Amino acid sequence: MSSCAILSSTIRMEGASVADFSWTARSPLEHALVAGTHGARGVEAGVSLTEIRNFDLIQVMARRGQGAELGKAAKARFGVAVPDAPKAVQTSDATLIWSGPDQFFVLSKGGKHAMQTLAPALSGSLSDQSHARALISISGAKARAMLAKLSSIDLHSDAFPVGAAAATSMDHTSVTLWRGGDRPDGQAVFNLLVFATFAESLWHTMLDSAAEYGVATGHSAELA
Amino acid sequence: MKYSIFSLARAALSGHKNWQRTWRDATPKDRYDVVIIGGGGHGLATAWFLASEYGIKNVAVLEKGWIGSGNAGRNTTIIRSNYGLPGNTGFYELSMKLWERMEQDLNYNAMVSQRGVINLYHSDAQRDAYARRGNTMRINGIDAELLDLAAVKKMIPFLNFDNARFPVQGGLLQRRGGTARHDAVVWGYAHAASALGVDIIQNCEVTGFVRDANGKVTGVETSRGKIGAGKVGMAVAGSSSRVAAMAGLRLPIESHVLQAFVSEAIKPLIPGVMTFGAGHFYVSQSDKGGLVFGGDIDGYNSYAQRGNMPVMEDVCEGGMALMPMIGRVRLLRQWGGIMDMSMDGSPIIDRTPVDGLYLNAGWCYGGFKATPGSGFVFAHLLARDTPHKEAARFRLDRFRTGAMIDEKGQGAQPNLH
Amino acid sequence: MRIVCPFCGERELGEFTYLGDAKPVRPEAGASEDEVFDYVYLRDNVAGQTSEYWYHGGGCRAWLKLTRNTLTHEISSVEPAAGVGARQAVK
Amino acid sequence: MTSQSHRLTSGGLIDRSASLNFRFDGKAFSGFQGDTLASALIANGIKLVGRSFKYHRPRGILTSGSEEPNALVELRTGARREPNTKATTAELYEGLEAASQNRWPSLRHDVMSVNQLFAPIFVAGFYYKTFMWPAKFWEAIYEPAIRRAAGLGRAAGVADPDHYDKAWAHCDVLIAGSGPAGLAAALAAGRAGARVILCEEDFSLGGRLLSDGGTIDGVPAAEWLSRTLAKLADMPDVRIMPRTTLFGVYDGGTYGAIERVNDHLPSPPEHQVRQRLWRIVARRCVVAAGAIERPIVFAGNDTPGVMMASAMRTYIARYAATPAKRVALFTNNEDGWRTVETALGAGLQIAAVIDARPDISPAHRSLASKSAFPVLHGSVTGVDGGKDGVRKIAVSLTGDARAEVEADGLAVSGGWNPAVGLTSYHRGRPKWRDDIAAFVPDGAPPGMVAAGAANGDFGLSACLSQGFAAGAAAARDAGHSGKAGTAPVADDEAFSLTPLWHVAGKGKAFVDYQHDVTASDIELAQREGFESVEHLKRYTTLGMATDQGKTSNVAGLAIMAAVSGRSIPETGTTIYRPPYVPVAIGAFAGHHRDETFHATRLTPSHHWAVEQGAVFVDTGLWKRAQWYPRAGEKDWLDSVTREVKAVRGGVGFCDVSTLGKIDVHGPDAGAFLDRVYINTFSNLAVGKARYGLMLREDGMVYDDGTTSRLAEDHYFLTTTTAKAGLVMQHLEFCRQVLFPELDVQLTSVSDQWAQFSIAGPKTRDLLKEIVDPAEDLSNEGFPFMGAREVRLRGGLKARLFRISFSGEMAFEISVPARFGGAMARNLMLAGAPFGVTPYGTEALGVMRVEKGHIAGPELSGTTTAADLGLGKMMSTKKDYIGRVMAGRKALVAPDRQVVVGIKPTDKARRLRSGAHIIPKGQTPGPDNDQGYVTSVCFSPTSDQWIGLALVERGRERIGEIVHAHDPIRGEDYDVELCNPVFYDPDGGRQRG
Repeated sequence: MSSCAILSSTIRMEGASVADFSWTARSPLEHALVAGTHGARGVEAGVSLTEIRNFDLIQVMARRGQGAELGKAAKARFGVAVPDAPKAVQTSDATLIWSGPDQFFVLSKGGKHAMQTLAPALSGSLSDQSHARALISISGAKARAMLAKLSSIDLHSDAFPVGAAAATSMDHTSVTLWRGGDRPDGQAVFNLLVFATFAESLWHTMLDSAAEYGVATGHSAELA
Repeated sequence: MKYSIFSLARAALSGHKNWQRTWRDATPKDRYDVVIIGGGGHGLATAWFLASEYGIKNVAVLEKGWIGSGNAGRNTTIIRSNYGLPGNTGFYELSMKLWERMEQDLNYNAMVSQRGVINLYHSDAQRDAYARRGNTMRINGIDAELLDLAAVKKMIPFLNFDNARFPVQGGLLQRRGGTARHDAVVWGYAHAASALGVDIIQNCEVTGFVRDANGKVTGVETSRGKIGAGKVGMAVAGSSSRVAAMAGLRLPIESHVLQAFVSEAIKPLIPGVMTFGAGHFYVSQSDKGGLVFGGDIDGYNSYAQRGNMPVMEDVCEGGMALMPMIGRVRLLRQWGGIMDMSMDGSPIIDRTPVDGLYLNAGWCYGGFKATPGSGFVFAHLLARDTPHKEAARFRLDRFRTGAMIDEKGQGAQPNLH
Repeated sequence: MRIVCPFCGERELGEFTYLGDAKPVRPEAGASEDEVFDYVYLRDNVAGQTSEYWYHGGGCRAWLKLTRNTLTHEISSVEPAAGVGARQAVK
Repeated sequence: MTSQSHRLTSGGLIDRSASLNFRFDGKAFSGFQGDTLASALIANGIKLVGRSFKYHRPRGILTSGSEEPNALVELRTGARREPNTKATTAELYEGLEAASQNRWPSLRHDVMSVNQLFAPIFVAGFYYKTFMWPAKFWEAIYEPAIRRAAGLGRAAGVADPDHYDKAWAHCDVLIAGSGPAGLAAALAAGRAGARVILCEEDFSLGGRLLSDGGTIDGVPAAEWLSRTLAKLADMPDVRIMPRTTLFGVYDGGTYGAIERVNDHLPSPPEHQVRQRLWRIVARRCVVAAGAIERPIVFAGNDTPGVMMASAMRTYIARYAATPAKRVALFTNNEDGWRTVETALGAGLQIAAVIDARPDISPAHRSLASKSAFPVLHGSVTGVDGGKDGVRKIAVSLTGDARAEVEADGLAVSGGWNPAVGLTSYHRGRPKWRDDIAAFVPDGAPPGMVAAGAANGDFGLSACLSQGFAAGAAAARDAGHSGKAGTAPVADDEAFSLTPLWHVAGKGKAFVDYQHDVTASDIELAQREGFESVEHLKRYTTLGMATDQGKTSNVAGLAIMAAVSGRSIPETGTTIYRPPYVPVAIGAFAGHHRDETFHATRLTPSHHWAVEQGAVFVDTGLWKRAQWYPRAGEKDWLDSVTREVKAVRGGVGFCDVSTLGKIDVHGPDAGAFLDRVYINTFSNLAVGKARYGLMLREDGMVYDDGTTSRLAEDHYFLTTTTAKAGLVMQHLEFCRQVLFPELDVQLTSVSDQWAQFSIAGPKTRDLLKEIVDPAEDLSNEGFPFMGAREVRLRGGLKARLFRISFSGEMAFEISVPARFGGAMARNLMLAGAPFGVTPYGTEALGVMRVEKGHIAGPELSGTTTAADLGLGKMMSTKKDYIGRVMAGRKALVAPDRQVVVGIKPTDKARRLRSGAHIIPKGQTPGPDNDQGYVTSVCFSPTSDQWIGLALVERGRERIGEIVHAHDPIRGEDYDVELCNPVFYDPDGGRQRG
């Protein structure tokens, strides 16, 4: 199920009582994310943090010894080969992100590749993770400097080119990190999936780490 | 030579030219009644108690390097008897009582300092666990107090009480706990044991066991030749598996590295010993002024005697979380000792399946405080061939029978104890 | 310490958790108490080259078998631990 | 205001346009940008800067770097006070305040210098021989006095107000030191295409080039330096980090470095840190950290005004500050003479050169005659002087002759020790080189080489060529094949030395200045058998001070070698330990302090609970709602009791999303669960849930939880909150390592689902308002232990489990996590007519104790399934983890402590966990300590306190009155052992 608000209906309660309630999805960062600029003033923000709020995220794992079959099915579905190494592959309407041996994530804009549509197409074990993660896009001239405070992996362009992905930890918190396409101004974009219940905590840590460079925050419904 | 302020003053007049060696520099004899492998605190204490309590003076202590070069010289010097399980509680209290008379026993100032040990708690569950442990101590006649937040604030006002991630709620205090000068413990036992006739033989590495036709151990092969022995006691924590392997034994022990740290010397800042209950950090301040602190083991098998960065960071994080006043105090030195981590976190003092070979091992990170008690009960075992009452549960076969002494409840995974 | 995860590449120690010796093999169903005792409790505790289990919990969640020297911490090989501790599979 | 009376009128690398005011011991001075505190003090004619540790002897500045043992100050004031700060590395800034330490009432008049009178007694290790009688006096009198006397500076004693952070960096070639060797290495590696990081502890780059000059590639060193720095700045993958000390090397090519980001400012600018800890991962490392000049041990060698020769020329050349007007030099080597040249160049007088070598070079001889100063072949045997510095120097000449030299400064050079710290941290032992009489690196960690002076090759030419070669080789080894070009060239210089460690003489001759260890202390240690260098160090405290023995260790062991009749290499060195320089503890912690010590996990309904005014409790990393206070409730117990009553009498809900949740997929999922649980799951019907218990392989209970079968090949497993991560790890171990033949996949879905427990007799009424009317929630349609997906009103899909922890009619409902807040709101809205009440973990705990369910305190890791009353769940028909070990003798013994209920015989009595159980009528002792109370609560249902306890043979003793003994809280009372299920023992309510 997409991580975005999809169900909002006012329903009429049975019996005498009448109540209005709706199923409004709330991002795990909704409380912490205050759009605007933070930290150092009088400089152009060196880091930009954007939360992406409308996505479907499905974890797909091959059955025992069925990695190749799953790969075939996925190729048929997405038109590209599933990454068999730590990489993120962009398809026309999804990103396939390696998450471990014989497993990957399907990330798509809300409603594109949801559990119900994907399950019949892929012969593996599928788990919906759309609500289990927050998705944050990180860019800016100082993005790497900020990430160096949180991540022990080498994010130099040679070591972590566009399309590189990592299942890793940041500040002791498990994350999935991958490098998306560069921004039009040539700057690198790092995308980060973090467990929803850790998201607020890591967000504050990122803000702290970025504060000296100046940081612009916001959210978007669009996948980069 | 008897040590005192008077002998010091006399010696001063002669420019300190007349002092004798603190212990005799012995050359190995052909045979001893008892050979102790390991010139650390435990081995030397065992020798001293054999000689002083059990009248067995034909004893050698074999040390592969210099005495005290293992964990005796590489720890955070804490003494306490705040254990919660039968088997441990009585033993560590026996040890504590021996600490309390050590200097008079040995005529050596080991700076035993009972400034108190407090374990802080941060949750109701932790408080209850400490209450249980404190009650065990009280039932065994050991001093213990459960302090509430107000009492802790009064006693150690410099902790972070205002904006802590895991606020301190109180603590379990043993006032008789404290520290001792680790090297002096080694030298003191060496000094006193040597005076009673024990041979302390340094730079003498054991390379094998001499066995008779029945498999009984009758001596040891060493880098300084063969030495016969009525009985052989191993007190080589950190290397127990390696030495036991020479006798064909496999032990329920893994070797892990535990780091410790000392800061630059500063004027008195911290009164006693404190342990953080929400992270891996414990600290005391040495008489010289350095903050002596440590935390968790590095977590993987190692004989390398040095630690890695993540644990150093973890320990300092605990320190800063507990008392952010140490932020500008500088860490001066880090070192690593090799721990005999046993499968239940408690020691083993027992005969082995090999006749004539006795084992004192598995001290985890708690060996220093056990030094006098360990020596006492190991001497008893070697002298009498039956376990001392207070060490009766430290059996080697307890893992086989299921009678583990598992204070932390972590089971057969040594790095979690 | 840095461990080269066969799946993820070189990673920092903090991403991994140590379990212990990878030599003992879990006895088959019906094994005696003595055999299981040996498996659960007794260790060679080698000073030198040893094989051991590590978990890449901060990464791909693979269990790995490392060959590592306990005297120098030098790691000479890292491979997936799949099936390393298994008794003969009953087919 | 003292003017800068000892500042040369020109020269030096200071910015004379930027005058800086500072205070030392309250007195105002000025210096310039580019000064250290030490150079500024020297420029102001200050010689006395500190007192020694034991004897409180007056001390001056000895060195110009991080090896300084004497000139330690308390820098800054208030919460930012930094004790033991080396004046020689503290960068001057406007408004700097520093104070001398370890003296009272003042530096000039220090009462504790009376200790010098007791010096005949205060020899090495004297404290081991006394203070033993009477025993009680140690803690009461002796020790406090010793503690007060010991220590150096005072820590602030209040929380550090500054921030720190930590960062990672990666490179091919890491270089320590920016002297000629380091720069040449950077140049070579950078040109070859390697990613380079160069760390320099100083704030200026250049190392000894800044003081010693020279000619490189035909241009003056200063010019070569600026050209080289410009070249390096043009290489995008070369990163130069000044004010950064490489302090340690760890496994796998990980290095620790400390960057003093803002220590050169009064306080860090907003949003910036004071210092940053770097973890640098490098393929190769070139140690070009130089060498440290070593003192010669002679009587009075600690008199203020005695200074290392290289330091003296650094102060003169780099800082244009003159430590003395009339300088004497005592040297045993060629290099010391440079100080004479520098001093002469600055217009200072040379009183004499005392050279211990039998002969000197013709160049120096002609310099002496040209400049008209005497060259004395001999040694310094004493220094006449005091607080205000050197006045006269006694010299013993070759033969029996003696001489006196009048001077106000004595430069000393005993040769150079390569900085072997970094190369020795993996327990590599440095090796002795006779030609330089020094230890040089050997056995360096993998990937590390030393170059230049750090390798024992002191000449400028050797530094450049070795550094360059090392940089080029390192780049090549790291896989970079670019052309490094050619090495910079300089004229070679001679270095000759006659070893001289100790000059016998009257008076204290210091080896370790800071710890007041003298040559005679070392002799005493040898006499008493402390001959091993490690014993020597521990007995005398040699080398254990804040300078880590950088100036003292080698001299100390040379003296030990001499008195014990061994050679220096036979005597050996102590083990070198990181960090290379002391590092602030705050830097190692970074931002992990205060509320950000650890991460915080928030439940999906967290912010809703905040709005409700919930009180939160820390459970692992989680913040959980503990109770929801309402106006008028006097304490937590009021709130919790109300919540329990509301549930038992109506309906309530609780966020239980913290439970670990794992999708178990695959055709062998059931078989897999059979092997990890003691009970069977393969026969669980789809749409059903079952309680499961896991053991560790040693037979003790590990974890419990409810697992449901959602499809033939899909189970949904839950764990306790505490063990969520560990159980996942354990299951992955079983799956990957032990049972690879099973086709099963595991995925943590803990964060995907917001899960709520809804409990109480009106649960179904409430659910009907939430769940789509088409769903059958009747007892028949959704029986106890049912589990399936349902549609909610509005179309949202949820998972519904009919399970109960409270003993009430209850369901757990899961919705995708982002609807967690909405679910809480909607439950409140829909439940309003039924008086729905949110409840927290306390009420949850009360109800589980009332129901006799086990939880954390009983799952202690030392209890068996049978201890917990769950022995019957242990299947005898299959193998599972822990089965065999659980059968060991002591684990099935009849006298084990097992879970029972307890209730006080006095109904008004409050129970407390942690009390021990003693048979009634007996005096408590180790032999009758039969168990302890694990969990207690006030049970609103029973209207009294009740609890669970682990008690020896407890189940056989139901009804027995025993004694609850709680001496640590001063409580003793009787309790009755009873059935642990206090509430609805038949379970009718949860099934109804």
